[in-house]
Amino acid sequence: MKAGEPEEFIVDGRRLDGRRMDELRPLKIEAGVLKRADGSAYVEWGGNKVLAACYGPKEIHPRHEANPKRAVLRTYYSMAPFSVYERKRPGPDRRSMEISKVTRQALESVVFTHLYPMTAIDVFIEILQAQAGTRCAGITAASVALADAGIPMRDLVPACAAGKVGGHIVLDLFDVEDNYGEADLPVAIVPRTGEICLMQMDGNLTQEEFEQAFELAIKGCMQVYEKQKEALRKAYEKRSEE
Amino acid sequence: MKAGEPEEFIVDGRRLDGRRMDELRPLKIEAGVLKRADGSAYVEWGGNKVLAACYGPKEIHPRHEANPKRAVLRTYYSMAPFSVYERKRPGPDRRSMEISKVTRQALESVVFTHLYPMTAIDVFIEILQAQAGTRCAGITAASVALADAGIPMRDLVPACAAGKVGGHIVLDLFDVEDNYGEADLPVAIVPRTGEICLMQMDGNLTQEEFEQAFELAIKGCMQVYEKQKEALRKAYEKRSEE
Amino acid sequence: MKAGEPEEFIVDGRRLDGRRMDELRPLKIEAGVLKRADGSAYVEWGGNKVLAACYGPKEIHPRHEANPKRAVLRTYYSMAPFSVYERKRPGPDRRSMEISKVTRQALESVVFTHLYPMTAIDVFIEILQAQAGTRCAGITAASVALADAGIPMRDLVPACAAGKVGGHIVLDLFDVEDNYGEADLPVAIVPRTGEICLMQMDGNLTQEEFEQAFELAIKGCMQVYEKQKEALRKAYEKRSEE
Amino acid sequence: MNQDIIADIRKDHVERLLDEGRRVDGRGFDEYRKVSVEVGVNERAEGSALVTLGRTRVMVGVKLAVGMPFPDMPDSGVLTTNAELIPLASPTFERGPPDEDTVELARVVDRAIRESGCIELEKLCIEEGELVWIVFIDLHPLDYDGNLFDACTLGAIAALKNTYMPKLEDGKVDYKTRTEEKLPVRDTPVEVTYCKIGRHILLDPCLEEEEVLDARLTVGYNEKGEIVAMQKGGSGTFTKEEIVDIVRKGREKAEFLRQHIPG
Amino acid sequence: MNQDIIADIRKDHVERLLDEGRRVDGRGFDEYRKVSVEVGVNERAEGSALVTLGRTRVMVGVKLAVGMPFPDMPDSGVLTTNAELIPLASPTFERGPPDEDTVELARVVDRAIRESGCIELEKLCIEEGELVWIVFIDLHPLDYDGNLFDACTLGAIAALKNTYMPKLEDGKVDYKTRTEEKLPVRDTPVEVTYCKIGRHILLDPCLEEEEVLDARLTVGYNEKGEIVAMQKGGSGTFTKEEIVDIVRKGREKAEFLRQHIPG
Amino acid sequence: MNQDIIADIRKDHVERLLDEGRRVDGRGFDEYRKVSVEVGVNERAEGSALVTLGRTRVMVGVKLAVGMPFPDMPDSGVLTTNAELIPLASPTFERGPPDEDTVELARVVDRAIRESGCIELEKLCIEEGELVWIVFIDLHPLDYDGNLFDACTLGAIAALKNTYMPKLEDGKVDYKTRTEEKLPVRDTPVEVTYCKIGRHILLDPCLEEEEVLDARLTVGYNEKGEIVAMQKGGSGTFTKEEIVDIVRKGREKAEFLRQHIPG
Repeated sequence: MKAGEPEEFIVDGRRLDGRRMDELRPLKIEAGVLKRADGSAYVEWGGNKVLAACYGPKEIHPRHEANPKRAVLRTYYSMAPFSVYERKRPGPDRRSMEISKVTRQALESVVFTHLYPMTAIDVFIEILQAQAGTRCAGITAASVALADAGIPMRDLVPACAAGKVGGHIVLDLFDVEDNYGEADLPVAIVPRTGEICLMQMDGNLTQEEFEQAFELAIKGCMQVYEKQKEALRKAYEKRSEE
Repeated sequence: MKAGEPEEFIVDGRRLDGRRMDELRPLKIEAGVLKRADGSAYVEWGGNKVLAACYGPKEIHPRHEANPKRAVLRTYYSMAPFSVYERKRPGPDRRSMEISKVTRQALESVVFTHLYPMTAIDVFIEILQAQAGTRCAGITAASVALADAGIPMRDLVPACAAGKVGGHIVLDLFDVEDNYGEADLPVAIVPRTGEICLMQMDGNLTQEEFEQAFELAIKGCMQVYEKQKEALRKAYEKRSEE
Repeated sequence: MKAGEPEEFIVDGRRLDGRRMDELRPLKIEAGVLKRADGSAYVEWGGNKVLAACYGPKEIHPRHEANPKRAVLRTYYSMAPFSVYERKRPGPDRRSMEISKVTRQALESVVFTHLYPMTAIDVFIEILQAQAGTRCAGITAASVALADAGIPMRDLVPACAAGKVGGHIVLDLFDVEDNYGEADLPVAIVPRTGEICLMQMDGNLTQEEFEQAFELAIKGCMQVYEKQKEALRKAYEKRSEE
Repeated sequence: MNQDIIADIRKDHVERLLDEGRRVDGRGFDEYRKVSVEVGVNERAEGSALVTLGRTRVMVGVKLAVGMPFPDMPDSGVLTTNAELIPLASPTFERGPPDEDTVELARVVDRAIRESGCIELEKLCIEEGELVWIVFIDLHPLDYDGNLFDACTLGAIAALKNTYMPKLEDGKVDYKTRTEEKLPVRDTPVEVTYCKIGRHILLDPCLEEEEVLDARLTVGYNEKGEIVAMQKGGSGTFTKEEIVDIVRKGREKAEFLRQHIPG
Repeated sequence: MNQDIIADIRKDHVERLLDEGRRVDGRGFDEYRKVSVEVGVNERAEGSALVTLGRTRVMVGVKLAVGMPFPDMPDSGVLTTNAELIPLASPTFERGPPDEDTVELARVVDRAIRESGCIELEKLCIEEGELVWIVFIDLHPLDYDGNLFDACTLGAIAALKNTYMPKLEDGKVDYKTRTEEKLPVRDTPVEVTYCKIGRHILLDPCLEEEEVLDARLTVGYNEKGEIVAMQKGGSGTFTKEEIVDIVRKGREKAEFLRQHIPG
Repeated sequence: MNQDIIADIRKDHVERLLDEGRRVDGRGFDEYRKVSVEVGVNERAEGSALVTLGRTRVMVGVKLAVGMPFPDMPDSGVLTTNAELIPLASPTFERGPPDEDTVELARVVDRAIRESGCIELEKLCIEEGELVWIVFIDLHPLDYDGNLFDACTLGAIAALKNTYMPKLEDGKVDYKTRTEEKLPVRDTPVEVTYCKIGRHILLDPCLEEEEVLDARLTVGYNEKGEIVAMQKGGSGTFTKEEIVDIVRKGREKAEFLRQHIPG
């Protein structure tokens, strides 16, 4: 048993932070929060605080990275030094590099990149405060920032994890569950078609548990999707009023 | 009190190295000391030994850094590993980067960069031996090296610091005064017009002390200016003789 | 005496691994071992296991490195993390950089680079398992890989070291001899003309010892040369059969 | 090429307005943009602040760690100030190791904090010569519209004053448990930046002004109004009189900024 | 430009063949290429394996060292997985610090090894909180013809099962003396990769397929058939049903791979 | 392109002169340029030397520090040789991490110093296995006109012979207090470089020769005249006879260089 590990994850049918098995942490999404960026979004999701910004389509440097048939989508996931308990040294680490890659691939499945050949679309995700699930929060924020920048997409990309803790399949793990639980399964989807555009897993699941967690994560994504659309609607209304 | 801190800085009206309050350390400037560089200068200033070299105007790499309206001035301040008591690891550190930047900005105020569009002018400052005041010694050497290279300038740029030690405003701090004194105020000027092109300060000064130190530093710069001109005169005479 | 140093290097006229003074370690060379590379070779030489691959002539990036009069030959010597007793951190170290340079210069003396202006020829040497003499094994493999890629050369480049251990001049030092012996003298030659294209030495040799070791190393190279030619012959035959 | 021509046109525009007594955003020459400071905005940091200066927004986080003291200061805590100009905050910020501007920002903010002696570093010794507290100040601009110096220094001191000590157990930090004890802070340094465009001296340059300025002067003041840090920037120059004047009138602007720090 | 047009033509070609029920190399859709695993191939490594998967060849070396445990796991050994995509192995691999693909490979292989708990890390404590064994797994592709995930995971577990503990003396490792004791390994995780090209799902993509795939799914299984790791790749998507199906049928493919591990 | 054509023309010119028995700077084929060595030129370094070889100028600094010994040499000091080719010294030197030429220079100079055993490293043990002296030799060319190998090796040994031990207190170095004790040095290795241009063998190539040479051979000798280091450079070759001959006649040139070391 690792230091800090709880004895039980589920007490009286409730999780350690009081949620039900299939309940998301409180989620707040705001679009159009930054002035300089072409599009932006802020996500507060449980103890996660995440900013995403989109710049582009724009000229690409270095030039030889340009693609004559489509825009190059570049995504950078990064954690602020003060976003975690033990100060993180600035600069990309291996985990950030992997998350940047899977995030890019998830977003590529919805962005109409062929409309902007020879350009770059940059998406920056900054984790200001972390409490597990930052990659899902980041993807969720990123697709809102893209939409806020007016980048044509066939859909938004909501993301949400399910997992297994203390033998139970639960939705949207928070940090204690993530650190000491048995499995984590982040998923991102294209809601209109139900396609899966991001999927990772680590831990231990039987086939049955996997299928159950997978279903649950998809349901979580659909809830996130509603919040995304609402955020964009509000931003649009606010802009119209101005 | 830090280890090595002296009990008094001023004894019988003299500083710990025997100087008066408004007295420069011994200063020796020589121009045209290197064969490969287009222009060069060597400065011995108290315990500081500094070389500066100028290369250019020359082709610029990478090309996209070129400016169609003026030469790009690049300055690099660097300390030899054996220039300080505790061996310095090679390569730029944060302090060197800042000094390189303020040095460049100080020199940009006098160099006629618009005469050489699309080119680079590189200035390298190498601290061979340090005893406080190396940024001033470096700027002083750099503008002589530029002149020695024949780069058109509206004036030389002498630099000198004043500061406060043991409650007294003094000129040109040496290392003990710099390490344990109350304030250091390096200044560089354009002597013909009296303009200030570099100014930094750290420590603690009242308004009155600041104004007094500022005046003193400017006077120091004027003394340095005389030495600069003398060095260029000698280099010119020597070259004529050859 | 260093930890692990043997008391004697020569017992009953034999070396610690049973060899005579002028005897090579078992040497096996195979050409054409990799599918992706344009040419390749595998060398097992005593406890050394070395792969070499050649890619080219090919377009050169970045472009400004291209030479209008000849191909640019680039060589990279690298050690796998598990090739030595104490795990080597990935990435080039100073030793690898030096070996890459002398290897390149040795091969440049035989490759007809003027036939492929504006192109690059890349040679990669990977040490999978090391037991002293890896630079000689690497050069030996590299020139076979170049030939296997069909790069025109005026000759192959065999390499072999001689040295001094326990007062004796011996051929082809293995690790114990290399670590605790008195001198190591790696040599590479152009066999048809007898020219010397690589030569390094560290340790301590009198003029007489040097001349003796030098002669011995050249003889070793000639033995290596036979194995190189045989490997290419076999690869050619195998390819014809296919 | 176009970039440079546009820069000239912009500078002409800004300067012509100034000649008419107007700034691009309508402010007085001696006026700050709207300032607000919020503290305790980050649950993972021991101290934090979010500063808004017009449309410039900066988050500052203070983290505490333990480590070895410097050999020449064996009984003193260690202060480390770091800035990151993340490309999220501006199209002109680039990824990669800290560049000249990033380093200058961190060092100039550090200067005011350090030279004012506002952190009582001598109280941060845990075991002399062996273990002391290390104070990390991370400057993190989120939206860049000019004058990061003043915004970041303000954020840094606001965050420091809001910093709680984490629990220490057996020489290790338990970040999840925050004590009641605050980081000992005894002064409130701030920095005030003026710029010069043509013959005009302006307080608090916004981005549009920053991009065309000739020279810049940042001055740090402690609570007593003493000068603790200065940094001139830009390829242009100041006259002696301009500098003396800026240093004098900056003092009351410092007091103005200081009033925005909560608590 | 040509590169991109060629890519399209290639994709057309591969997909058209698949529509006719044929793969570029003639395999069945659900068939692995020829697999072979050789262990103990490197005398300097404590454990090693050479895996051949069609024309893909990978060497994996396991090295042991001693060092400090992680503070939150004071009585547990440490696992570190590293990949190098050396340019010897492919014209598309470049020198320099690890890129995204290298990092992903190392992390996805690490996931199966770590999450299956196959290494009994708790037995690798030498002195609690002070000294533990560090297990370095180095993934070293030598000839790249696609599907490094499966080849490297297979090589990693084969090498681990073949790893001998070196002698430990006074807290230092004597690498030249190997003990009889083996690294404690209690499970045999492997990874199975399917890809999607157009509407087709294919096992074990070769390079020609990898270059044109829409999406990729790698699933790691332990000996019991439980899922221990997953990673989706590619800019395309899967349907929910496709994923559930891949995860189901991958299980027997994992068993197939596992049978190739010697000993 | 022009660069390469100019290089050819230059080479023709240099070689034609040599065919007539003349070097570009008028020296004999077997003649060094003017050599001077000044020691004690740097007050911050424990040892230092300024070497002038024609128009090539090199500063070498020796710094001492304390640290851990290597595990396999627990009772021996540590030698570290480092070179920096700073762009101040030549338009062809570039900023950034050490390149191939920098590394080769440092390693070839190190070879003569290390293999001659000139520093009595065994006397530099402070506490076996715990604390030893580390000797840093920093090679710092200031003006580059060819043959850095000989100039730097000469500077290194001159600086070493001029190195004073700093005071040691409680395992820490007090750099401001220099003891009377000198670094124990028992030999005086130097390096001698010949180059080959066409069919000519020349001592001490100046820059104009270095830029067009076919091959280069550097040989290090100890005081007894034994060979302690060799390094061949350049894309051309030597005959066996040429090498043997260079090694023989270099010995007296080494003695010539050695006489320039003060003290």
